[in-house]
Amino acid sequence: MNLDSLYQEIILDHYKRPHGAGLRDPFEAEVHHVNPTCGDEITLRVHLEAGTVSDVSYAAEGCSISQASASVLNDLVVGKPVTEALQVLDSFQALMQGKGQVEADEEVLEDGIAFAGVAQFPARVKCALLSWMAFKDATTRAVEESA
Amino acid sequence: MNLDSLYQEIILDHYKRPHGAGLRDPFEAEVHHVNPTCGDEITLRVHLEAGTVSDVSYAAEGCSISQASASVLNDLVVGKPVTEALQVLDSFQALMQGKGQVEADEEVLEDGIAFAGVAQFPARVKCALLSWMAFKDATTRAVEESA
Amino acid sequence: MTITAAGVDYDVLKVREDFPILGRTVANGLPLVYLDSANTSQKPRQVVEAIERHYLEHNANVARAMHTLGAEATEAFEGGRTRIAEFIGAPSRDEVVFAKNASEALNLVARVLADAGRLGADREVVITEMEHHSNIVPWQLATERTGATLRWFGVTDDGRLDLDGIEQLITERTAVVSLTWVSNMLGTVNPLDVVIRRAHEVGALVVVDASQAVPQMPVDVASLGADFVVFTGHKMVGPTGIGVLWGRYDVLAELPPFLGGGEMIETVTMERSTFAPPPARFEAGTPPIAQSVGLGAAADYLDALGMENIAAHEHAITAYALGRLQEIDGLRVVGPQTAEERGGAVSFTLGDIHPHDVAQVLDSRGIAVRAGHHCAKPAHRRFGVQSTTRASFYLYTTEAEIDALVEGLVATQKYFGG
Amino acid sequence: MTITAAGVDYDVLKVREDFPILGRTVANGLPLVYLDSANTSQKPRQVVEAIERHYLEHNANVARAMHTLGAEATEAFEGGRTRIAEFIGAPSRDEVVFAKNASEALNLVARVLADAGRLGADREVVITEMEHHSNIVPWQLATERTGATLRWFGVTDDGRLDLDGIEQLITERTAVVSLTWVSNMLGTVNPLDVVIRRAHEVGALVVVDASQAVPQMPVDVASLGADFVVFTGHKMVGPTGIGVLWGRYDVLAELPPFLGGGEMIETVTMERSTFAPPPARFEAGTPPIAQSVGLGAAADYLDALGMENIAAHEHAITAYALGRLQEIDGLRVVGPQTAEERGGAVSFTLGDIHPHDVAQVLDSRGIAVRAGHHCAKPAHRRFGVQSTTRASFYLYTTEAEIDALVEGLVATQKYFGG
Ligand SMILES: Cc1ncc(COP(=O)(O)O)c(C=O)c1O
Ligand SMILES: Cc1ncc(COP(=O)(O)O)c(C=O)c1O
Repeated sequence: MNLDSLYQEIILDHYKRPHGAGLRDPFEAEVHHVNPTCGDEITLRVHLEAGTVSDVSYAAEGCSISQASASVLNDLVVGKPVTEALQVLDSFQALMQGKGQVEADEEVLEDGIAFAGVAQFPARVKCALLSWMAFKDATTRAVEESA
Repeated sequence: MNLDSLYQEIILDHYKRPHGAGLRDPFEAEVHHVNPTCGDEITLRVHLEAGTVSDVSYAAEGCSISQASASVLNDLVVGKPVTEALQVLDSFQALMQGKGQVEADEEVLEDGIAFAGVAQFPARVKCALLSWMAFKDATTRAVEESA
Repeated sequence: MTITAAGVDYDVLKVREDFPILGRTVANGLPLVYLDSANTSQKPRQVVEAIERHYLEHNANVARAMHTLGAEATEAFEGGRTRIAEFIGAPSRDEVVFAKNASEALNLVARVLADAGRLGADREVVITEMEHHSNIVPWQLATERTGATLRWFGVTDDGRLDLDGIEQLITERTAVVSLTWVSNMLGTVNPLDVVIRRAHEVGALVVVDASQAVPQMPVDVASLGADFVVFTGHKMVGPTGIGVLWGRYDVLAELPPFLGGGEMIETVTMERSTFAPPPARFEAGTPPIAQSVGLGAAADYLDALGMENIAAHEHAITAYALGRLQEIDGLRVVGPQTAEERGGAVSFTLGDIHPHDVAQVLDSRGIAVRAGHHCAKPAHRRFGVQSTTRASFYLYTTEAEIDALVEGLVATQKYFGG
Repeated sequence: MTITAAGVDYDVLKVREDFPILGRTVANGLPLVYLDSANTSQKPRQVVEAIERHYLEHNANVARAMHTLGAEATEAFEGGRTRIAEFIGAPSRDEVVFAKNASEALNLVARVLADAGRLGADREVVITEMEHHSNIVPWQLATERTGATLRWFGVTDDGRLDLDGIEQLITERTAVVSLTWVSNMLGTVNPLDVVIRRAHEVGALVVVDASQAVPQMPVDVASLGADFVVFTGHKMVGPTGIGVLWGRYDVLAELPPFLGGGEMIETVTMERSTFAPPPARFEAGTPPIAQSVGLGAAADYLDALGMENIAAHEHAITAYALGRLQEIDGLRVVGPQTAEERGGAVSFTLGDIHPHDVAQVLDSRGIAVRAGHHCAKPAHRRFGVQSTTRASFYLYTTEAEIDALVEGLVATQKYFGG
């Protein structure tokens, strides 16, 4: 298991220059998630407009993988209809939990395919999923809110 | 470890015809002891007169070893001054807990020396000591009572 | 002896080769006849070697470690959980909580239900008169602390659960019904379906003590329908130091933690903590890592033999033993007299020879049985005895061993009678 | 490397031969450099073989069994207790209670003190900001249940217990003071004498979490003077699944049971039960039998090396590591900077490279360290960090391994810096 297969250039780029970082208004739901094992944390807000994810803003403290993953999340879901965003989430989650056996779909995951290598490092899968699980939680609440 | 070294003739005799069995008045202390492992029980009363053990009466439910031991206890302590009775108890206890390494003193223990073989059966030591521990407890209480 | 169930041969002599201890001699060179498996089972080489391999090749702490060894140890430990979930048909591996033994698992349930306020002064807990102390004392302690009332099913003269009056016993006031599946003393297999149906009718939770069931019969918790099922590693050819609490996820998810510390947290400040979801919430501190590995290997071992085959063997050997024991004059089996709805533990009295003395004579012949109350004092009292001798059988027990027991019992009568 | 203490040579390379796992390779063939012993220690062959032998030759349940195998198993299990009593200088073997780990032992004390009514609304419990979660959460849960107040010692900038104001912190209201002997994160060795003196002045009980102390230094509970001492098997070359609670007999004897069932009883009826004296009162269900055997073998192993020698080695290797680590630009040790009054766990930050990333690069070089909060979130918060990387050493750690760590850290900086 090669280090570079984990720390892809794309991941390190997102880590150093995260997209959409910071907490912004307006938002319908804010959640705080923790990785209990290491203490990594994220506060994440979702703003929905007419069934579309119009913003995902966040303040995260964590390792390169978890930070880069939040940045990629922002890229992939902002501007998408909620249902489609949740499909992207399903694909990303399937890739992460696939133990390296799941083929990544570049059409859907774009930069997210750089995380394929993470699936081979079981201890890091949680890092990659932290922001995505927070997004799922926040979106569910936001949808309920508006229902 | 030979069965007959455990079940000495003397032990079986005491078991079949226990000395001093039954609960009698008067008494200064009555105790109820249980062997938690097997459920064997004894209710034992001590009657002291002028510093002497004048009666030890008991109702016991238990195996041959525990019943015979109560019978021998009765033989050995009734009629003796309390201090002397407690010395006999110490000798008997030392014999039982000596793992077969302690020499029995026939002068002191009389029929009690038949229990020497029990010391080699760790699971049975508690059986042999049940009535003696009850006697110790009851005597301590009786002495405190009269103090 | 060869038993055939579902068309598969069960070769007990071949099975015995996996258990080196069964080749041992005791009592001055006599072969060991181990008839105390309801107390603890023996361990096959496969289980012991899995534990050894884990310690010497993959040992690390779990969950917390980011390194290769930690990942291996975590996979091994969590693999044990997955294996046990499969073994008992749990809908989710997150429903499998590891405890140190069955007793802890039962106490866990009693404590957290009490802490959750489910056992208030107006509530009742129902158990049975045939329970192991480990399914009595936790409920006594819990109801005493909360002011709830403890009630219980009686036992019929032939050792069956007395279902008369079940509707008056299990009522709207009942918070929990906790009962054994297979009695460790009487051998009785209880009609769980009837009890679970009534309990769920009134909204009570059902806890099943499956300590004697999981080792002996195929178990599927999903179709059983109970809310909690408890069992213990050492009785199912697994290691000591591990027990299992299976709980329905939605029930577990609502309960507060049992013990605090280690990986059961979500976040901790000096002022307060929040807690992880099940199963982690109920597993404080470093878990039984090597023991989970061993328990997984035990499940593998049992499945390789086939639980159906094991159950068929247990049934056959119990039937044989009941038949042979009842040939002995003055021997009285306490519990069901036939092998129907019955597990492989047979308790009995032998005239008025005290069970200690019976066990001692048998031991001098290399035969290991248990003598005493078998942690079931109330069940003994129910039958007017203070203690019994218990012979119990498992997947390695042979008819020849039963024959040796019978001879030994006859010799015991001679020893104390003559 | 050879260390001499009390005139005895300590040959670490020879010691390593007892640990087969240390000869392993990881990460594509690199030799394992195991620097995570504060998390769990590796096991010598001697310990694993003792467990194996027990299962395959002497396995039976304890206390309850009258037969030869049962007597052997009981002797082996209780022998482990006696061995541990000796190892820690306990005045009586009846003061040694087996739990499943240190966390359970701490929870046991917190639960039974609460159940005994010792933690009422007007009472206080004092802990410290450097505790492991396992010595925080049980007291949070217990004080929350009883209405008592939780207070704590702070930590100074150099990672020492802040004793200023100890008289205002530990007062007549204090029921219990519970603190760690050696911090698993900072490495700090606490001045227990000062705390114990003050606590006993006001009649408070003292619980010492010795999880990181007993493995590393000679311990004599009799001269220590605390009321309870807790530690865990897996950190002292022993098995998982066993922890130890030592308690002063007179204190234990006054406390109610923790869990119910099994051999902790004196007598049981359906209505109520009475309980056995300590230690049995606190050990519900089948105990960790094989684990006690393994823990006894661990004590034998440690004593054969000599706890004085182990402590001297730990001190020397910690001093060496602190020196070499501080050569690295941007590395900040969190905790005491020198090896004085310090155990062998060194936590640090490396610039702003996240500890996960540090640990990952090290792992790719075969080096196992821990990254995260090490179950000590409040201590991390105290130092303004969310997580750290921790290297921890034990009786088999070599200077060459420290050198490998240092090289690995420099390489990590290059990997993320360039
Ligand atoms: C100081 C300290 N206390 C308590 C514990 C808990 O030990 P265990 O996980 O064995 O319960 C640990 C180790 O994790 C520790 O380092
Ligand atoms: C029916 C039953 N329940 C509970 C237990 C307790 O199991 P453990 O001692 O492993 O906690 C036993 C065995 O001793 C048992 O037979």
